[in-house]
Amino acid sequence: MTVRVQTQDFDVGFEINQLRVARPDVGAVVSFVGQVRDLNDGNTIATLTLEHYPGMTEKSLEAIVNQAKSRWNIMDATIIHRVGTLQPLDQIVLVAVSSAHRNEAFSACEFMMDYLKTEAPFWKKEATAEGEQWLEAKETDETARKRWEK
Amino acid sequence: MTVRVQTQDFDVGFEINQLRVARPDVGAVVSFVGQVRDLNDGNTIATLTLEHYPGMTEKSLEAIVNQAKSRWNIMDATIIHRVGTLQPLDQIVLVAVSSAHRNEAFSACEFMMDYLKTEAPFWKKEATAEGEQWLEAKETDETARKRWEK
Amino acid sequence: MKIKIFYFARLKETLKFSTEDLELPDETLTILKLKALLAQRSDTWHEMLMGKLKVRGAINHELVDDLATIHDGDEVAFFPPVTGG
Amino acid sequence: MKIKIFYFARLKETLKFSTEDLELPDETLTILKLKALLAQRSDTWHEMLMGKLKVRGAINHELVDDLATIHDGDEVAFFPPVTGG
Repeated sequence: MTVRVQTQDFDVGFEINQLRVARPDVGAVVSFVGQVRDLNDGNTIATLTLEHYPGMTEKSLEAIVNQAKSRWNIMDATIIHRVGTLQPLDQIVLVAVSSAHRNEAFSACEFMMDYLKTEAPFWKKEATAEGEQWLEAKETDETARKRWEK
Repeated sequence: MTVRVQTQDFDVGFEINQLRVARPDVGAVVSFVGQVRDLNDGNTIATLTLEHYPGMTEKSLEAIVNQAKSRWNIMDATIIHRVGTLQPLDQIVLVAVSSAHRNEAFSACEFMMDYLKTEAPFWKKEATAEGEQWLEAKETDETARKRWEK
Repeated sequence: MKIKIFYFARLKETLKFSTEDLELPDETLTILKLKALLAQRSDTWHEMLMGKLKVRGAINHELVDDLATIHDGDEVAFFPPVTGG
Repeated sequence: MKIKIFYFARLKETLKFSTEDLELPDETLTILKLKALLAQRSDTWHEMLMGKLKVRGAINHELVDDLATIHDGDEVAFFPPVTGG
């Protein structure tokens, strides 16, 4: 398992390869890359600043990977989340999962993103021409997470 | 849209970046990478040879991307599929999708893989210590595709 | 009418044909009728096209079912269920 | 008992506190009781911890609900619903 919280950027190709190189039992790697958009709910974004809770963040990301591992037959997973001040077009997050077959990797990757969005202690503040504001948690993210409780 | 059928390998990181670089409206890129496993249904694989139907293959992959675009609000998609003789640990296929929000990219990527598996004219022949054999289509792939018809 | 036929994968290998040009009488021709016609060539052809194996057909690069009609100049293909990805 | 409290995001910014060490009488302390205690500091504290804003609590790096009990030496944190990813 790889879990990292960092200010610097990451190399998606490298991280995906790490999950399959020298692992001939891996048949599938599914990944999610999140990028800072220039427009959010109609606001033009200048910068996006991510704060987190050091210590708890890593622990909660590891717990998310472990939950995914207990639910699906996956082989390994990587979560990298950036913090600090980012700009549009910057990468924010990578979640990648390896498994023998595709359906498990798809489910586990989506599950991890839904839990990351609702349980990992990150907070976003956006700066626009009108000033700065903390982003509100979205009801749709909570709904997305809840579907896994079925 | 990028659709390629080729014998040479591809660079996953480069292809994923192509879907988001200079596209600040993209918030999410979901991708699937398929790799040749060393073991399939209990057989130790020496090589896997992929045959396809030139002309129809490209057309069917483009049709799959267009179907995904008509069903979800996605921005762009890439499908690269290798043909020829591959070995365990070689990459076979990449399907990547960009969108503003993650749920659409996840659904579209999984949809495209399920359709690719059941509609794109590729055939796999595996060589093991016991000789060569064509792989049979899997019922589970057909089932996976059918769930999108709901 | 003239048509071109392609065979792929197990069919190509067993029939030892990858492609052929065929000239046929101008009558209504479906995928099923063409299969039956080709199946008369030998037991092997019969087994590959009308036997227990599932065979899929395409006309001009589109997957079609057995009742699809073939027209002059069409490109027809026969192959097993696909196994890519 | 002694506890450490962390505040994050909007709470940290508005309360102008990121962390503090607190010594409290040895009685049963829940997250809700601690919130009520801190809310007495000023209207701003009351608004941030007991107002309309949703506040989530954690004890020793685990998300907990209002009825969770805090023990001597615990690390408590208060923050708004998370918005990462």
